[in-house]
Parts: sequence; C-alpha cells; structure tokens
Amino acid sequence: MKANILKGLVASTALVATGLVGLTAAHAQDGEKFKIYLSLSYSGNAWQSEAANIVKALAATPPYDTQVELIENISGTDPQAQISAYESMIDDGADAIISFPISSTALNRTIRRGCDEGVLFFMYDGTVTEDCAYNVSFLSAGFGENTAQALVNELGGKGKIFLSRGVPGNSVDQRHTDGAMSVFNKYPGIEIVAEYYSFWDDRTTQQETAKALAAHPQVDGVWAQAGEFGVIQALLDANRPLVPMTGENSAGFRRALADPEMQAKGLRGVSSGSGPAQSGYAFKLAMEILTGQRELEPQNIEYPLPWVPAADVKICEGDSYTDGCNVFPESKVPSSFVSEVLNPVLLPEINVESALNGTPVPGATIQPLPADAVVTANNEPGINCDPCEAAPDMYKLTKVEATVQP
Amino acid sequence: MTATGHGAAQAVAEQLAFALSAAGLRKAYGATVALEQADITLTAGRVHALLGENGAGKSTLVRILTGAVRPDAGTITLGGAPYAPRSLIAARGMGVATAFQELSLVPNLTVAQNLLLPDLPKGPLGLVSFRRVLEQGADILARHGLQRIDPGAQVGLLPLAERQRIEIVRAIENAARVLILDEPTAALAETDWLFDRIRMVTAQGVAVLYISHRLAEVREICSDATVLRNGRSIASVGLSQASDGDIFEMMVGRRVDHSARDRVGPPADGSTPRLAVKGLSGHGLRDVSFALRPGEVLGLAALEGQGQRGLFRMLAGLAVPDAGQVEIDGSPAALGSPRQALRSGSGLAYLPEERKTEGILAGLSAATNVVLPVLSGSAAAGVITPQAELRAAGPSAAKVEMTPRYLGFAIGDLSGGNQQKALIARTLATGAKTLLLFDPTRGVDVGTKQSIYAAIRAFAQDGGSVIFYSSELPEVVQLADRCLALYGGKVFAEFEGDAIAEQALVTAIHGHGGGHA
Amino acid sequence: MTQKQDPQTLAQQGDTRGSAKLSRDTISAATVAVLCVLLLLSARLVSPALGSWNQVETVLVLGFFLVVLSYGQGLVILSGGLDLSLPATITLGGILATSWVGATDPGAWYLLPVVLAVCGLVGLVSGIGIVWLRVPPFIMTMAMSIIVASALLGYTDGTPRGSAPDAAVWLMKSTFAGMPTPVSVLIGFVVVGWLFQSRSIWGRYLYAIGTNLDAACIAGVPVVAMQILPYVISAICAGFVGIALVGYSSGATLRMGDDYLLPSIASVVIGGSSILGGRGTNLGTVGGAILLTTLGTIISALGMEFGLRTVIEGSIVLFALLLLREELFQKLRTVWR
Amino acid sequence: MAFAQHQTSRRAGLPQMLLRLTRGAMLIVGIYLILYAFYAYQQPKALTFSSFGSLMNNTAPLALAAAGQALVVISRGFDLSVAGVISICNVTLAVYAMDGPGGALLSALLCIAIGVTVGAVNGVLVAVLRLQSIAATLATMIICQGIALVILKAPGGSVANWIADEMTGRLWKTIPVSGLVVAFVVVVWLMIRRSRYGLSLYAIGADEQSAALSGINTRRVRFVTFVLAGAIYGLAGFMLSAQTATGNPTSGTPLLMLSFAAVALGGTSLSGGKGGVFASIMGAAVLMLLQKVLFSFGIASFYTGMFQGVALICAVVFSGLLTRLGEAK
Repeated sequence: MKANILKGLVASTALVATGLVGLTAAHAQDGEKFKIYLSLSYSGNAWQSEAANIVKALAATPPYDTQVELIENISGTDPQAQISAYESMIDDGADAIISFPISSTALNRTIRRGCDEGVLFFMYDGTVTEDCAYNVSFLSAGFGENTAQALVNELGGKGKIFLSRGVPGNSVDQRHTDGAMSVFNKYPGIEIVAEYYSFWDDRTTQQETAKALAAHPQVDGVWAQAGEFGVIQALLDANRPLVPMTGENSAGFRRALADPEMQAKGLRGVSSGSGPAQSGYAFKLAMEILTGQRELEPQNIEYPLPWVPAADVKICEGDSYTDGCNVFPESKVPSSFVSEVLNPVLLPEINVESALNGTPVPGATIQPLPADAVVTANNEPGINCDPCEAAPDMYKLTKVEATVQP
Repeated sequence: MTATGHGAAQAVAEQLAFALSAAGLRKAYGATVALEQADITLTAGRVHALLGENGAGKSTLVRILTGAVRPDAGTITLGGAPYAPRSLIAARGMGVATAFQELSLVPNLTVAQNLLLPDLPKGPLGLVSFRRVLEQGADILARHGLQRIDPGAQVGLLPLAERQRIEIVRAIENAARVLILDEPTAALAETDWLFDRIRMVTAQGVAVLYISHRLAEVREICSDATVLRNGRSIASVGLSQASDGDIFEMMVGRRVDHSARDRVGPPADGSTPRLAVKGLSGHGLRDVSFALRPGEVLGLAALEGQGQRGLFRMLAGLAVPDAGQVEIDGSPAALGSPRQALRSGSGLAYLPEERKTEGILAGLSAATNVVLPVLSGSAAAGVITPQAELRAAGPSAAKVEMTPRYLGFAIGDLSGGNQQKALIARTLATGAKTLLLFDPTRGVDVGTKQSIYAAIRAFAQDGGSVIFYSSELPEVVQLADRCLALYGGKVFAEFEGDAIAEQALVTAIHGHGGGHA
Repeated sequence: MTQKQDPQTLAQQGDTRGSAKLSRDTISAATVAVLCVLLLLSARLVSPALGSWNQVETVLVLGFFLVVLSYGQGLVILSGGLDLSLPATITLGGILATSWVGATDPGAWYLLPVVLAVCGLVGLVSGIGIVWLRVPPFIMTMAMSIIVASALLGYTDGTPRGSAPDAAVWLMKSTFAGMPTPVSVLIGFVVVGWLFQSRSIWGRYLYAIGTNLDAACIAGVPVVAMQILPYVISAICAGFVGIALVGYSSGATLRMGDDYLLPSIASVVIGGSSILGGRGTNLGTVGGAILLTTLGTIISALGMEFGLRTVIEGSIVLFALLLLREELFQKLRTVWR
Repeated sequence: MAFAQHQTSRRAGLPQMLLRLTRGAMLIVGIYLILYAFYAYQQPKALTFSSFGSLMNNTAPLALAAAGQALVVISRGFDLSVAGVISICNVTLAVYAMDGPGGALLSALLCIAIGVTVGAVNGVLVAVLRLQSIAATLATMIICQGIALVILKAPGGSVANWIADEMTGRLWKTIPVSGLVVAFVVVVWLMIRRSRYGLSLYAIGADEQSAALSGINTRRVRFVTFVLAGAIYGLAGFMLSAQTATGNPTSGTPLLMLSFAAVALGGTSLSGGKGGVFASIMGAAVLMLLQKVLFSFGIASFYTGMFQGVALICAVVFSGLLTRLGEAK
C-alpha cells in the first residue's frame, strides 16, 4: 500500500509540474498589438472550426499579422462558461471580442460591462439582444421562409413533407421554423407528416430521418436545416427515391445537387443557410473600426443569405470560388464541409486551405471591405433586439417568388 | 437476587404479568419460508434460551419480536396485551430491545451517539447537544463498567469485542421488559462481564431471550430453552431436565457423535515442513516462528486481538509482513495476494474470518462459490456452464456433507451453516495442501460443526496440513494435533498431543504460567 | 407445540419450507422483451406503417450502436464500476477511423484493429487509475472523457477530416443473407457477448468482483486484472461503435458520442441489472437497449412537441424501472412457485 | 481484564492532523487559496471586488448544485435530477417574471417549491419504492427536461430585472450577494449537520441496515434528503437565472457532471457516509477558479479540457492519499 501511495504522489506531482511549466511558457505578451479574443461557444463541428480558421487566417495575413494578437478561447455549450470567459477577457484588457454567442440574452450583462470598459463586441451568426454589441448575422435574411417557398414551388403546392429541425430549445431553430411555417401554413395542400430534431448534425439527421421513414411510407419533400446531407443518406439507405428538398451548405449536399445520378433519382432543391464566412466579415469589420478606417455605431448587420439552387451548383477546380463555382470536390473537402465559408467580395484574401487549416494565402494582403458592405438588419425581437418591434414584413420573401398559389 | 422479603411476592406477580408469549408465528420471504410455526413464552426475570441450527428460523423470530419484520400469521402478547410492533422504535417503546448478532452500530458515529440513537438529547436551538450526548454516553458506559471506552471515539475504529459490548449495553438500556441477545458472545472471549449484566437486568424483572450455539454458556445462564428446527418450534424444555444429547438431537434431528478424537501421531520430524514461518512480524504479530508438517492439524489459541488475524492475513497474501519469511515446501514463497498464495508451491487456501463480508458472494450460486478459485480447471476453452460447475463442486461439497440440492441455490439464500460448509468446500476444492482456517465454525450449529471437523480430519489424513484458529477452546482441544497459544503477538506456549487441555490453554492464552511445553 | 415430543418422531420431520427457484434475471429479460413486443404492436395504432418487419429492421439497425455500447457499459457496471468516458471514446474511434484509415486504404484490415486497440488503451488508463490510484470510477472515467475529448479537439484542430473506411460502410450499409448486415452482426455480437458474460470464467469473475470485491480477492480471483478488463472491453466496444457510426453516416464529428452516455446507462438498468454491480444479464441489457430505441422510433413518429416527447420517454423509463422492482419480483416468485 | 486492548486512546501527531485535514474542508480551502494566489499573480485585477464578485456570481449556481448533490451523495445516492430542477426553475422565472424585492422572494420560494416537489418524487421513488437512486433520478431528470421544454420552447424570456441586478450585485460595493446566498446555505448546513437528521444522514450513508436497526427511520431520512437537495437545486436555479437573466430550457444540463466533480473534489466519498456540503461548495469554487487560472495562463483553448481532467484526477488522488496516510498508523 505504501508503494501505491508513493506511486500516486510521484505521478500526480509530475503531472502538475509539467502542467505548470507548460503554462508559464505559453504566456508571452506583446503590448503593441490590438488584443482581440475569438470566443467560440464550442468547437467540434465543421462549421465552428471553419469560422475560427478563417479568422485565424485573416489575423495572420499582412498587415494584420503585425497589428493583431488573436487569442482563441473555447468555452463550451454552457452560457455560464462563456460569461466567465468574457469576464476574463475584459479583465485581461481585450480591445475587441469576436464571438459566436451561445445565448442571445444570457451574455448581455457581461457585454454591457465590457462595453463600459471600451471593449468592442462582434457577434457572428448568432446574435445578442444587447444593443452595445455589433451583430453580424444572416438570421434576419429569411432562411426559413425563402427555402420553404422554394420547396413549395418544387412540389407544386401540395405534398407530404418532413421538417428536419435543428436543436430543440434553440432560438435560431425557432426563427427558421417560424419563417418556414409562415409559408407552409398558407398552403393547405402541404401536409407536414413528421417533424424531428437533427441537432444540426448529419448523423443525427440520418437516424431521425430513418425513424420517420419507417413510420411514413410516403414523403414528397423535405425541408431541412443543417445536417441535410443525412436526409439524402437515409433515403438512399431505405431504398427510397430522392425527393425535392432544401437544406444548408454542406459540400455533400451541394455536390449531390449537381450529381446527375442523384438528379435522376429525383433530387432537386436549394442550398442556403448559415455561412461561417460571417466570422471573417465580423473580424474585418472590427479591425477597420479599431484602426480607424471606418466609423460605425453598434448595430445589427445583415450578412446576405446564400442562395444556390441546384442549377447553379458548380464544382471548383482551384482553391477558391472563382468563375462562379461554389463547392469543392470530394478530393478536397469532406461532405460535412460547409461551403459558404469563402466570399469573393467580402473575403477575397483567403482560400479553402485557410478554411481547413487556418493558414493565410501566401502573398495575399488584406483587402478593405467595400464601402457599401454594411447592410443594417431588420429588428427581430428576442433575437437581435429586446424590447423592440418586429418589422411588419418580417417574413417577406427575398430570394424566390411564389410560383404556385395556395 | 437483591429483592427483599415482602417485595418479592409483588415482584413475582409483576413479572408474570410482563411475560412475552408468541404463538403460531409464520413468516415467508417471497417463496422462501423462514418460519413455519413458532411458539415461545418468556418469563419475566428469567433467561430463556433459543436453540437451533443455523437457518432454523432463529433470526427471523428475533426480527419479528424486535419489530423489524411483521409475521404473516400468529399472535404475540406482551404482559397480557397484544404486541404487534410496527417498527424497531415501537418495540423499544414497549420495552423490547435487541442486541443483534450482526452488530447494528453505525461505524461513522461516536460511541455515545450510537448509544443514544435515535433520540439524541437536544441543546438550545433544537440542535443536538454534543456535550450532553457525550455526558450521557459516558454515564451509560460507566453504569456498565465500560469506563475505559471513550464515548467520543468513532465506533468503526474500535475492536470487534468492544463494539459487541456497546451493542449489548445499548440493548440493555432500552430493554424495560424484554431483552433479546442474539449470539452475544460471538466476539467476546470471556463471559463474566456479560453474565453480570444479564443478572443485573433479570434482577430488575426483565425477561431475557438468549440465543447461542454454546451450550455450556446456555446451561450456565439460562433456565429454560426453546428448540427451533426447520422453522418450527420443536420443544420447550427446562434445561435442568434435558441432557446435552437430548438437546442436540432435538436441534439436529439425530444423535451427535461426541466420541473423543483419535490423534494420529505426528509424522517423523525428518520430513520437510510444508509451511515454515520464520520471524514473522507485523499487523500485531511479533517475531513468530513455527513449522507445519504434512498431515498435521495445528491449532491456534488466543484471546481476541493477539495477532492471530495478522498472521492469517499475512499468510493468505492479504497483508504485507514488516519482517520475516515464509517458506512453503522448503522454498521461500512470495505471498502478494490470495491468488499467489494459492499458487505458491503446494498452495495455501484461506478461509476468512467474516463469512458475510469476506467469504460468500451472495448473488452467485453455491456451486460457483465453491469452484471459483479453480474455475479455469473446470472450464473447457474458458467456457463454463452451470452444470459443469455443479459437477465440479460436487466432490468437495460431499466432503463437508453439504446437500447437493443446495449447490444450485444462490448462496445468500442459504443458512449460515450451509454457507460455511460451502466455504470450507471451496478451500478443499482449490487442491491446496495447506488450509488456513480462521474460526472455521464461527456461528455454526452443532451438526454442521461435526461435518466440518470430519472434513478437516479427513483432509489431514490424506496428507494435507491445516492451521486453524478458534475462538472456542474446546474446539482446539478436540481438533488440534499441536497447539500454539498466542499472547501479545508472540507464541507464548506450545502444546502437543495429549498436553492440549482446556485448563492449560486458558492459563496460557492469558499469558500466565506455561512456558514452552 | 410446547409439549415435549419424542426426538425420534421429531427427527422424521423434514425441511418442508420452500425456496426461491425462478431466477430474477430470467424474469427481467423476459419482461423487457414482452414490453418491446407490446410497444411495437401498439405502435400500429399510431401509424399503420409501424410494427411492420420493415420497422423492426430499422429499429435493429438504429439500435445496433446502443446495444454494442451498453454491453460494454453493462460489463463495467457488473464489475461494480461505471464508465462515463464512452462519448469521448466513441468519438476517438470514429475520428481515428476516418483520419488514419480513410475510405479506400488497403491497410484497413490492420489499421482498424489498431484503432480499436487505441480505444482499449483509454479504457486501460481508466482501469489503472481506478485500481492503482484508487480514483472512484465515476470521477476517473469522467476525467478521462474530458481529457480524451480535449485531446481530440486539439488533434483535429476542430475539424475531423477524411471519410469512412469502406469496411465500416460495408458493415452498416450492405445486406447479408437477406438481412441488413448490421442485424446479422448484432445477433453474432449478442451471442458472443452472452457467452462471455454468462458462460466464461472471466464473466464469472466479473460477477464475483461486482458482488463483493474483498471476498472475490480471497477466493483467488485475479481482482486487479478483472477490475481493469471491463473498462478495456467497454472502451473497445465504444471504439467499435465509433467506427460503425462513421460507416453509417460517412463521416466523423467531434460530438458524435454525446447522445449515447445516458441511454447506455439507462439500457443497463432497464435490463434489470443492479447499478451497484454483481447482478444482471446481457440479454436484459440488450432488451433494454432495443426497448429504448423502439420507444425513440415510435415517439418520433407521433409528431409531438419535443418537450412532451421527452416527458413521455422519461415516464416510460420510469415505468420500466417500477415494473422491474425487487418487491415485484419477490411477489412474482411467490406466485409462480 | 488486562488483556483488553484499548485502541480508543486518541492518536496524535502528523497522521492525526492529516486525518483532520481531510475530514473537514481544510484541504480544498487550501487548494483554493493557492489557486487564487496563482490567478492573482497572473491577473492583478483578480484582487478587485468587482472581479471577485463576478467570480462569486459564476460560482454560486454550481456551488449550490454541488451542495444539494453532496447531501444525496453523503446518504449514499446519486441525484441526476439536479439538471432538470435547475432547468425548470430557470424557464419558470423567465416566463413568469415577478419584479421587485417581493417578486424576487416569491420567485425564490417558487424555485424552492419546484425543487421540493421533484425532490419529493425522487424521495418516494428511492425511499419508498426502493428504486436505485441513479436510475430513478435519471428518469426524473429526463421528465424534468421535457417539462422545461414544454414551459419554454426556445431560449428567451427575461428574468425580472430586480433579481438579475440585485442578486448579482454587491452590498456596499464589496460583499457579493451571491456569496451571501451560498453562505446562508452553508450556515443552514452547519445547523443541519448538528441536528438529529444530520447525524442520521451520515449514519444511513455509512451503513443503512445498522442505522435502521439503531432505530433511525431510514426511509424518512432518505426522503428528507432528496427533498432538501431539491430545495437547494431550486436555489441554484434561482441564482443561475439571476446570472443569465434569461430562460434556457437546457440550462441545467452543464451543471450535472460538474456537480459530481465538485463533490468529489471536495473530498466527499461517492460511496457515502463521509464528506460535507461546505467542502463540496469549495470544490465547485475550485472548478470555476480553475477556468480562470487556465485562462490567465493562456492555455491553448483546445487543451483546456486536458488540464481540467488531469487536475480533477490529481485532486482526488491527492486527497485520497492524505486520507490514507492519516488512517495508516
């Protein structure tokens, strides 16, 4: 037993010692640069890491490489942990915090405290209702209603459909679904036979779709949020014909839309939805404000809704979206890769390698954002402002028109 | 008796009124019927013995009287009034308290807290007053001659014997009418203190139900006895009218053979000792050396806590010695674990002290329990079936006269005696040539004892070696070829052959007289 | 019965008291199986397509992961422990399968076993920590889970690369003898698992140490090895599930294991095992896993609000627990004597 | 009776001191102070009232969750329903906001009532129906999570301003209110510990059968334990809501595993009968502080988890070693 105790003591001391040595070595500082924190809620899916990678790539691209000290922090899916992380960042003298917020309201008090101390907050994709933060998001651009209308158009106004939703109890999922329902409710011919939660994940989508297929022999279309590639796999697994569907931006889905074999099986639809490019846009905006190139009060900024119907899908030859191509081949990126990460207009200085590895493009320099880049977003109560009035035309269609009447 | 003249008659009248009487008690646990038909009557101021083999239903009867379980049928009266306690506390409220065999003390509380549970004295704010708990606890201990125990000590850290005494004291304190003592001497090396206490409570008119396997004790303190067998009360007798043989017969259902054993002369000294212990120290043992020859049964006699536990645990590979060496068949043995001990040389098989916590594996079948150490031997390519286990366990079980039917049952459902038989069968099944038996018949009835003795003798006759410790000196006298008396962690005296006599052992284990015989 | 009787007559009276015969484990496995069938049949009320053989196949394929996983969890629980590191180990298996092996690597036949071995190593470390450093299983495996997850995050830089090995895709997507391959594999797995747990000496040892570690040690059971073994097996099972999941959905994610921890424990307890160890069968656990999967399928088909679905799911778990209670068993055993 | 060996005399010296150290919360308090020194060395702002206040705010929900969990663990049980109770309380406060001090009091009582209700259900399942606690509370947790989702489908709503501001503020700019709430629970615990119930709690954790045979009503004690724990979870939900100021139907989930980690860090044995509520609260405080320390040292965020995991194992091994050194002669 004594031997055991000794063993344990030695082991634990060694662990602690190596830990502390590592700690002190990691802490080097440079006071000249802007101190910018990148706060992710969690990492672990393609979307989050691509968003982080392009910010890292931008920060390493001249001239930012000499202007910015970028520190990444992953706090987990718990709002409390992100609150704690923000507080540490504020205490540490951050100049700006670029962040994917885990909650639209829980962080408000901390953000307010940071604003008072002169920290700039840039939220991307997700939003907060605190009005001293900048929200850069596509949420107000109408993903739900536009894709729903596109699906209705494909189905000719009637048919049985599945709703593959996101994370239960998440405000983004709710906004998308509300938007979609605003369209579906207009068409009595559209029958929603199954509604399930995919947790924005291919595998879960596939499993949940398989369960729904077991219960419902007939399905004519699928309206899906992220994870859409799982729908296709589940249909193939069950030896069913493919159906018209809408989904987000995974490389797998886009490539399938362009694949003649899949089209022959009946696949049609639109790829739209959330793009990791928002983070790069938010970061560049923050830098332009910090370096005095742009004057902008905190506000809600709309990132344009990506919109790629099947007919427009084009596979790229090179490393970036040139000549109107918008998806990379299987040899370059896995099917879970979120294609809407590059933006030739807003982020011309990065390529697919940046998105995958966080590396800058050799020889590239930061290009200023177009002067008219900033588009103010509509008010969305509880999502990007609170209290506030919703715009009366909140669910108006912007990308597609109703081709069939109810 | 301290009752004086005219008070005596009045006392007798009261006592009779306080008698407890139970009739037709029955209790089944699921399909297992523990008690079929039990009747018993206790008289105030007298000590009544409850006798029976393990599994006869004694514990269940006690639990019913204590209020821990409710009978399925039957009636009980206490002092003439119906008595049907719904809980232990209710029973205590009516003056019936029990000292349990498996001690019911909470290990992480103090002695005083245990004595006063559940109604601890309160201080201001309605909180428990630790000071008053300690005071009252000290008072109680003093009243029963246990001043040496610190009322603030944590119970779990006390030796077993002291815990047993505290258990008894607590029961006495709560027993206004009936005191139930379930195997009160299991962990006590001597009975003087206990019998003093019993005489004190009977003098106050309390009826005592006394449960023990030790007939000598029973005869010393009890006036009447009820015998239980197979869940039925077979008879109630005045102890003065029944011989030991009668009582055994009622308990077991057959005559018990009490013939003196024939000692086989120890083999020639020239042979290599099977087990040689040289200068072993640690865990209460100080520099102990001895040798065990093939075919020899070596008994250890000692009071509680003289290092015998340490000796067995070191030999079994459960404890590491501070110094000394152990040789098996002449070569040094590394005893790192019981598994290693089993596999060193001709093997050491250990029968642990605590049947419940170290012995049986309650949920598994008796057969599995028996063959567990030798599973790899009875398995073909690692696959084992219950039938194969039964077959493999059969021969060993037969050696201890265990009914084959029981082998298929979960061992936890068997009586204590059958559990013990299975554990002895296990040590035999290992094939080890040396058995380390710690109190092989603790809490076991007469019939089972005889079977176990027979098995041990047969084993020695086949050339096996046995070293055993027993808390009962007669057992040592009856079974051992040679005997070591331990005192203070050392071998105080050694006896051989006919020199092993109870009187000599008693003095030796108390550290008097003797020297090396 | 207080009069004195002749000892000879008394001696004739045998032990007439009965004893328990029917094994508790048999009953719980049977109960769970009956519940499964009842659920499937009643599902027809919800939708006519449910309760068909087609749906049974879907349930079995979807249940594949949980069955394999809860077998490992069941062994750990049987030995008196608990394995909270399953989610991270699943992810480890999945990520290594995609990043080391990839779709068409001809070395898959030896690389996949290496992946399983690496997962087993995680279990080995947990087991060693529990036995030698005496960290409670709950804490040790939880810490391992955090450590492995974080190492994977660092290893992948947050983005798992590569695609599913062909072997894994074959495992989940092909059909074999008219049945989906995963179903055939599942049957084989359950049989082997049963042999190991109920008919092998190691299985016996696990029951023994789960029942009473000290007593098992004294009885000569190799307790150190036997305490570590279930964690290794459990980790290998988890790694296997990771590979299978990758084959099923053609890619790994860093959170692919997260949803399986609580169901793996729930399957074991619903299957009638004691969470404290030493009791239970793997057939019960398999039943529990399939019951949970069936339930998920049916509830998902009901098209209810997610909150209500969750409430119903929890209630049915509770119902199963109440049904498998110890007292009820006692009564059943009495009635069926 | 010369032979009777007395082991009751009080042992003194280093081992005894070690034993004392591990019995109480000294060890974990020591670890906390050392960690805080590291933190303050790296981040001088750590010593300001505002920093300490926000750390307390962060710590309070987990500390309370761990306090309730510790009660159940001492009684030799596990309570997974902590996550469910906190979620329900949180969404309830977000949906039915009641402003002002009176509203806050009502809200707190409402949360406690929710906790007590769930605790009572657990109590019945475990104490009366004899289900294994981990299994029974797993089921109640799932049900509670469902109820939380029924009350509030998506994150949103807002908690009353008074609660959000005052419960996370500082009295006289110095004493954090959240700290006072935790301190209140500690005081209540110190009283409970000295009550009959408190002793019974430790007794059933160490040996339920002996406790029953000693006349303790084990069912009642077990039941009360779950109810008390539920009440404390309710408070945890209240404090969490004050901190996040919004509703989130899954807000309790992250606290589930952390509450066990905190209990174990505090040296409370998961096998029952040992440990304490205060030590578990300090365990929670150490966990939260550890995040800050790792942050201040600039650990690459990918590997934060590795440090947390290793720290957890080390702490448990270390306190186990001290205990064993103390118990060995």
